[in-house]
Amino acid sequence: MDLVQFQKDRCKGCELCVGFCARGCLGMSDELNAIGYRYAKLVNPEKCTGCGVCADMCPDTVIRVFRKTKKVKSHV
Amino acid sequence: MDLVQFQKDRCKGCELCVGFCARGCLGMSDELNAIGYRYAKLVNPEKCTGCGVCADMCPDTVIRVFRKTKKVKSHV
Amino acid sequence: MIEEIIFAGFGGQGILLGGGLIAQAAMKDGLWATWFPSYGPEMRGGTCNCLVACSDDEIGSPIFNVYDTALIMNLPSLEKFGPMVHPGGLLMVNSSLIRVEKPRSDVRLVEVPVNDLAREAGSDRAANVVMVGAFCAVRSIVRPETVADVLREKFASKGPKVIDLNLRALEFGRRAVEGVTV
Amino acid sequence: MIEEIIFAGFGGQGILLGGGLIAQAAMKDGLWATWFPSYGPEMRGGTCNCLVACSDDEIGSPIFNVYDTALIMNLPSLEKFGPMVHPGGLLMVNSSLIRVEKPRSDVRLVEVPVNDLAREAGSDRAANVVMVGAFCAVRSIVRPETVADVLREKFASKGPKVIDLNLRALEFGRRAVEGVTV
Amino acid sequence: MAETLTNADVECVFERPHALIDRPHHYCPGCSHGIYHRLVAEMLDEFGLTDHTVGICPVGCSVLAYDYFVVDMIEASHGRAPAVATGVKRALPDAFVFTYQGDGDLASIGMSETVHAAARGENITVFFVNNGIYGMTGGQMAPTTLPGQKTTTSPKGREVGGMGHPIDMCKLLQSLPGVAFLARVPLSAPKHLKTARKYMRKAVQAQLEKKGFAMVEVLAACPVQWHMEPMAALRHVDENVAKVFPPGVFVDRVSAGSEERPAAGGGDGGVVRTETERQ
Amino acid sequence: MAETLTNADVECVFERPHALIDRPHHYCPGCSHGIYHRLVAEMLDEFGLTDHTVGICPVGCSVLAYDYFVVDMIEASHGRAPAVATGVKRALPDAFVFTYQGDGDLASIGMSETVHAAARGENITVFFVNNGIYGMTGGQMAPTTLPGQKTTTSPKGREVGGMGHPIDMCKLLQSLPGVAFLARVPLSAPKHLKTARKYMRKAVQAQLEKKGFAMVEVLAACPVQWHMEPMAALRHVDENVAKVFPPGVFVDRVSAGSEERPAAGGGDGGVVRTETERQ
Amino acid sequence: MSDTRRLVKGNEALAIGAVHGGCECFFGYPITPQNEVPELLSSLMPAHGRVFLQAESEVASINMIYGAAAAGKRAMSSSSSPGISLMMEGLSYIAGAELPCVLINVMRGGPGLGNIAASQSDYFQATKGGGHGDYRCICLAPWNVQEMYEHTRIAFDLADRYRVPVFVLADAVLGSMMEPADIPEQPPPIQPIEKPWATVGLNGRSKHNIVNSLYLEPEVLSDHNEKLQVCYRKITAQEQRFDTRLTEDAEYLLVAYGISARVAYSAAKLARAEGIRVGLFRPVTCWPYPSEALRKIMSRAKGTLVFELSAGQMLEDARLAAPGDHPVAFFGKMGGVLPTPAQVADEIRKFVEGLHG
Amino acid sequence: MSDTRRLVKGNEALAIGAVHGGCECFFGYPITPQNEVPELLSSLMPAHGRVFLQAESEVASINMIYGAAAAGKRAMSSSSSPGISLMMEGLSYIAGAELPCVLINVMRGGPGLGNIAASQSDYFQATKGGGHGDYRCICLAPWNVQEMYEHTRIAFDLADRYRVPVFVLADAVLGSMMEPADIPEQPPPIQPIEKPWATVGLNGRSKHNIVNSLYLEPEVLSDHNEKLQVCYRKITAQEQRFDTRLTEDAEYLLVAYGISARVAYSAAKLARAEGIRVGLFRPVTCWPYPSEALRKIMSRAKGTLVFELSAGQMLEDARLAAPGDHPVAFFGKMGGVLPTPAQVADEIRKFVEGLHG
Ligand SMILES: Cc1ncc(C[n+]2csc(CCOP(=O)(O)OP(=O)(O)O)c2C)c(N)n1
Ligand SMILES: Cc1ncc(C[n+]2csc(CCOP(=O)(O)OP(=O)(O)O)c2C)c(N)n1
Ligand code: SF4
Ligand code: SF4
Ligand code: SF4
Ligand code: SF4
Ligand code: SF4
Ligand code: SF4
Ligand SMILES: [Mg+2]
Ligand SMILES: [Mg+2]
Repeated sequence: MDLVQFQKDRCKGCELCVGFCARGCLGMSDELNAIGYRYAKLVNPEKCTGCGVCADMCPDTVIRVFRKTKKVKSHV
Repeated sequence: MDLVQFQKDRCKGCELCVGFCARGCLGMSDELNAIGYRYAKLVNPEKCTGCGVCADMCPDTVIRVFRKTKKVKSHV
Repeated sequence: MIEEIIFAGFGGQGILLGGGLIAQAAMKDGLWATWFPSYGPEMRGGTCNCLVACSDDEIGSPIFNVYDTALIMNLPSLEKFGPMVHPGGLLMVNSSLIRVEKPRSDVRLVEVPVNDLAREAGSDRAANVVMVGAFCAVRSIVRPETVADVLREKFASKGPKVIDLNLRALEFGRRAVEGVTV
Repeated sequence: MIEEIIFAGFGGQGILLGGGLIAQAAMKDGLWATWFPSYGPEMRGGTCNCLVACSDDEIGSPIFNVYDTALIMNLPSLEKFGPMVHPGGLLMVNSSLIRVEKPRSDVRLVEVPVNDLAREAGSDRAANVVMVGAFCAVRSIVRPETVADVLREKFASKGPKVIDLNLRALEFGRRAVEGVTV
Repeated sequence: MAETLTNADVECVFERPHALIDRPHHYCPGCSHGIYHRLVAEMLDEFGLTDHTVGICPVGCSVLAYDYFVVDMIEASHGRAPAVATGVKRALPDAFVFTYQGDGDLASIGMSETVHAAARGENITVFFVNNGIYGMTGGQMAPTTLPGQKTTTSPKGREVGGMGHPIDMCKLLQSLPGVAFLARVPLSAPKHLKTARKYMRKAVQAQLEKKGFAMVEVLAACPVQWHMEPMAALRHVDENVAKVFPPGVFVDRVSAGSEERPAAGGGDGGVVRTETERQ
Repeated sequence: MAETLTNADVECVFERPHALIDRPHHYCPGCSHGIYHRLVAEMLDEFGLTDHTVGICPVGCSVLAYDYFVVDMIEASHGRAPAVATGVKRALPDAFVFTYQGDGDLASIGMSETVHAAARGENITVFFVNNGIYGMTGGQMAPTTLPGQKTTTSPKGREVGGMGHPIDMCKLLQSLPGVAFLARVPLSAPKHLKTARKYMRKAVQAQLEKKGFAMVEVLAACPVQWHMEPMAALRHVDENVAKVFPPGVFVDRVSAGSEERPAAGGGDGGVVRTETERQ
Repeated sequence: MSDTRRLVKGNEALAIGAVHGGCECFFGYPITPQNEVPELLSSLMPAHGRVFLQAESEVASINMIYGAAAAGKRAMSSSSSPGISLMMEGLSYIAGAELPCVLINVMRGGPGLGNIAASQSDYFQATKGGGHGDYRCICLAPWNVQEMYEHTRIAFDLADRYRVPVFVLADAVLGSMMEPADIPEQPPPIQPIEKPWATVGLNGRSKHNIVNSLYLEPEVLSDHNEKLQVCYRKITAQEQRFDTRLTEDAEYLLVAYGISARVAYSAAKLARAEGIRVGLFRPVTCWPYPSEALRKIMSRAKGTLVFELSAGQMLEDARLAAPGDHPVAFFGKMGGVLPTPAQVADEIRKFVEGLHG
Repeated sequence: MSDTRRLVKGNEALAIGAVHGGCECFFGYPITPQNEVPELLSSLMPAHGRVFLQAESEVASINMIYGAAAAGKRAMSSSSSPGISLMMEGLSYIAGAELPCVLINVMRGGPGLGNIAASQSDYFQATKGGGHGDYRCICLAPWNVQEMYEHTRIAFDLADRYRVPVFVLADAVLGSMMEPADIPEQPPPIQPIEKPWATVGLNGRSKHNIVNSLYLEPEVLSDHNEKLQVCYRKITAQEQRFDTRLTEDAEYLLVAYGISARVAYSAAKLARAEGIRVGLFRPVTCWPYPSEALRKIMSRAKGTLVFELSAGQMLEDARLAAPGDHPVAFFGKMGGVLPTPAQVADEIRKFVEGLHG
């Protein structure tokens, strides 16, 4: 599963998440979603720290962010 | 002529002029005037300095104040 | 039967209260009654009057401009309302303050020195009650005893001294017109 | 004669302007014309359409819900307005974006790849003008030359490049339906 | 010992300003409205404004103010005088436009119009009469009623928990850049009248200089609805009201020196030479 | 290199607060209303208020806010939310009552209701969205529009001489003793959202402690009516808007420490663990 | 006559009526001639543990009512003509949101600032909707102090029953006059009405309540309006109230409401003394207007004279009620002038002569 | 057809009409669906050296108008239903003070917030007085973009001539639609009307002017009201305007105004195509209502169907105009729904069948 998940068809393509992700994890699609917008997506998942900033700045609460549990982290 | 003149029938008997005359020149009548009030009048004309305070504090602009002209003053 | 009364004077003479006494007593005596106040544009001072109607039947308009009885407490009121008394009506004037210069021949004029009597009773301010007392005696619309009851209730909280003063004023008014026939 | 047209798509496709071109040209051609816009509650995005009526007589209601002609720029509009074309009416769809799955047999369907043609003419944004050009050619309500005049006036301030682009788009639209009989 | 003087021997040092029509006011005995009216009229005289002034009076005890000033007057609906004044001033930019408003009018129902006229820097002069009560309607609580003060709608005294603290309009408006002049003064003693005149001159000057919104708030007495004798009412203003509403200048963007009486010839008449001028 | 993780391996660090209904908003792309909505919902979750809250939304772009919060909601007429809130709060003293208002709503037509609710110290919490424009009606000038800013009714830019300076509501209300908490923050960056949450907690706490009127003004972007891209709009907030409307706390009479997240258990759900909490 | 009669001012009776009607929240702004209402309630309401708040304006008052009514409380304001005009937007919102509330208008002379004497020139505003949109308010018109009390008391029940605003349309004379009224110490118990729609906080409820008058889609707003109209038709069917005097044998009809009806009643008696058989029809509800009853009585009479303290407002409703060519004439007074019964009797005479001349 | 025809939005035509009518001061507050009016005027007015000010509210707007009108200027505001409701107190003051002004109401769906679609449910408010007191406003109801321009332009003349407020009662469709309208570049010259009563400063005049609606004495206020009524009667005699289509041989009548009249006109043609001889009567002034003309036409017809975008408001005026037992039926739509001509034609058919069934 992606650690940053989008409700794709609710994205309005404002690009705020993309702009605020300091690590450049996010990008915009070329296609339009169901409501006619290019949508945001995770393009560099490996860089993601799970900081939540993208989700916080999303006006449409499109994004959910997960982090590996400590257990998993230590295990990795 | 009086140096402090009242439009007697316009006086509402509020006594502010009396209260504010520092020299105690003014007093109230016993009779009522045409509009039903006891009215203010000059009772100690000789004490009056023509300072105008009574007139200034009168809410109904009942009072006119005169002073002797310099000429008259020097003459007296 | 309907009796339409104006009680008129200037602010501070207890006009509204005086009229209220009559209306209250009328109610107690089982009559219909209305009371309506009226004042000039001034906040203080100026003219003041109230209209009181008492009737043994439901009362229509509480406002009227011709009167069965006029209770007149000062000169401007006499000038304004004196001419509006019905022929055959009753005109009661406060002779402490007013001299009736040209009495109308077609109305019953009763002069009562209400300020003097009030002072005698204990306070100038009870002049209105003196007038009510006199009115009750001249026209038997409301019973003086009922007015006395009303006064007792009204001033219950003010203590017996005030009540006594007012009852005295009422009585002085009544007595002042003793023998005056209606 | 009255021709009642809906021009429908989503915000940003120049729908309102496209309808305005037709109305303006109709006026220039001496017809009566009305234009009425309608959008969803969204400030941006969402559906957008306008109703245009052209007639040789005074026009009653500028609002109608059955159409002689529907100029359809996107799929939701086809779904919503396609069924509301009069039997025998004209349905023109933007085949760059829409594939008509079940064409109605009782209306004239004309498919025009307006986005492709617009891009060819110089800009995607002129798709609305392509559609107008096609419409003029299929239905002789307003003359394409008049539309061209309108475009020249409208974009006069924007310079010859913009005008040329639009005239090209208009022409591409006209040509795309050459031979299509009404 | 009274001397016998004739007209020729005396000069008048105080009489009714020309701008104040010579007729009795309807105000109660000792009401401060009368004094403030006269001061406003003095300003109109001093600055020679009577010929091109439009005054706006509100609903409140001063509802009949239109009968008292010689200038053109408009009666405004309750609280809206600043909007009416805006309409007039925009229509007639060269007219001198003033409003005269009570505290219920200006600070309660008219709050929005007041704040916005100030915020817009509307070139008008507001004469504000704060007597802490609704005089005209019979003594109800005003936004400026003091804590604990009994009124007909705060029969147990204003309880600030439920009814709020008194609103200090000068403090409220102080932050607005559109305000050119803002000051408060009690009308409770001759020396304060002197100050009032100073402020009022500034407030007139602000408009003449097109500097923006100007307001002079006076702490006024309403002896009748306060149930006090006039003298006691003025003492109450000094001792209690002025504590809650501290007098002073809150904003002054007007040219220096304009609190002085305008140069002779400015005035079109009216002998109003009070202490201030004569000392 | 993407690992394959399952639900069991991860914990959610950010998801929709429970108090925010799971449905799309009607707001334009990049509109700050969406962010502020979520923050409000977070507060309702955090403080466990959803069960006894009444929210009041205004006329403005957020007119449909009643569709977005799980709590009981009232749609108020334009500008009157504080009066409506007063009615609700007086009727239901134990309810948590908030308004959510735009700048046209709160600072233009609703000025009087705002000032008076503040002056009365009405125990309500106001979430104020200042985007410097009338969003809903198509981009007209607001009382908060910046000097020089072009809008559909100031086509040559706001000229402060005739149209007035922008109104700073925090500064305006600051002097009122009825105000318990008053602060302003831009919604233009993650760090500011952190601050916004702090302020909002205070503003909630003020009501819970019955301290009086509380308001948090956010500097918001309206990309559409500003004709800017969303990112550029937020930059504009930081670089220009925040200069005219300096952020900060203007009044704070709330108990210390209440800007922290309420103790666990206060919230009735919703995983909203943002930076603030996690660092 | 009852023991509980008191000599009381109309405005005071009205205030007591509010308390007895279960008014839980009062919001108002002072204005003559109704100041006794807030003044008395500023003591009575807190004494009963209820809410009294002097609002900063009438605009605020009506919106506070909107809030309190949304919260399920019996809420009321009182004002007079100019103040009521300021409430028109808020009132339309209240009606649109189907909230119950009670509004008192102690009418005074208009237009504009006018004066504080009795008038009936806000009839159109109260009955046809001074605000925007198709809404109606039940409108009760007391004619004596007793009804000032009763109407205000029952107004709360009516408002709650139908979820509509209810006007009590009084005037300066009724407000200021005193007369005996039968006002019990203990009010009759109130039948509380469930308000599951109220915004009081979820309190465990699963779906949130929304109080609202916005319906973006025309079809939906149309349905909402139709729902309102159904309610208004129901009220029209069930709540028409009127009073008649001397109508059994009446050849001519006087139609008047409120204070005018009292003058008219006296006038009718005067006219009868002159042999003119005139009766009085008094609408007690101005909306719903008692049209059916009036039409029935009119159809037995030769003509009708409408008397109002206005330029002719209720007149229109009387005309609309009139059968076929039934003549309806008008006598009005404006500006706070209350004519005497004799003047009205004169008008009756003239009208009757005109009919037969 | 003229050279000066432009394809223009109703709201824009209206704004130009204001400029051409000599509007000197505009004060307004944004509200949909009339925003093009202030938006356009925010450029046009300064360009013509006139006053444009966005007010802080509708309450402020109407009072700014009051001030500017008192100062002798042609002043106007524009709004839509809820905003107009907020102006009711101010409007009553303006009427009471005999000031001329122009008010635009681009009506939308109500009550309350309603929606922004076309409606005609503020007819009562505009014609019977939504404010307090006996006042009237001339009320013009355009039915096309041409009249949006014309009516606004002439409204200023009418206002000045009679010293009354004049409403232009439009709706969301008329405001937002475009159609060709004949709008000259140069407006016809304006005949200025002397305003010796205006408060502009004495400027040498010896008696001060007072703009006021306060008359403390009932008799004086009564006289003032009588003066207003005389003016209203004069307007009623001189300014009734209407339009008819297809009425010469009409057996049935449709009565409709504004946007409804356009639908009705199309419907009438449809009905005629089916053989129903129906004509259209269109009130152009809603007040004064063209009662005499309508009555005359009604008396030649078998029945009348009133069609409005409301629950039945203008209907009452049509009923009041109807002779004897002339049947007057009603078809209305609410909430912003504009029926199609076919739907209205259906109603005509049903009505006709009902008459004969
Ligand atoms: C819309 C409206 N609401 C209320 C009133 C009643 N009213 C007249 S004056 C007034 C308040 C007066 O108080 P203030 O402004 O302080 O003036 P003051 O009488 O104390 O000088 C009120 C409430 C009104 N005339 N109009
Ligand atoms: C009485 C009234 N006047 C005007 C309007 C029109 N109107 C709706 S929202 C609005 C202003 C919106 O601006 P703001 O409050 O700043 O909210 P935003 O849309 O910017 O979030 C206006 C003027 C209205 N609905 N009601
Ligand atoms: S959680 Fe942080 S790092 Fe990951 S995509 Fe979002 S903003 Fe970038
Ligand atoms: S911030 Fe949200 S709405 Fe905007 S692009 Fe990213 S996911 Fe989409
Ligand atoms: S002028 Fe001065 S001294 Fe003379 S009476 Fe007046 S106050 Fe007293
Ligand atoms: S101050 Fe004026 S009104 Fe008062 S008592 Fe003196 S003279 Fe009379
Ligand atoms: S009530 Fe008060 S403010 Fe009004 S006139 Fe009397 S004293 Fe002055
Ligand atoms: S118009 Fe502006 S405030 Fe309104 S939703 Fe769009 S971006 Fe947000
Ligand atoms: Mg005051
Ligand atoms: Mg905004």
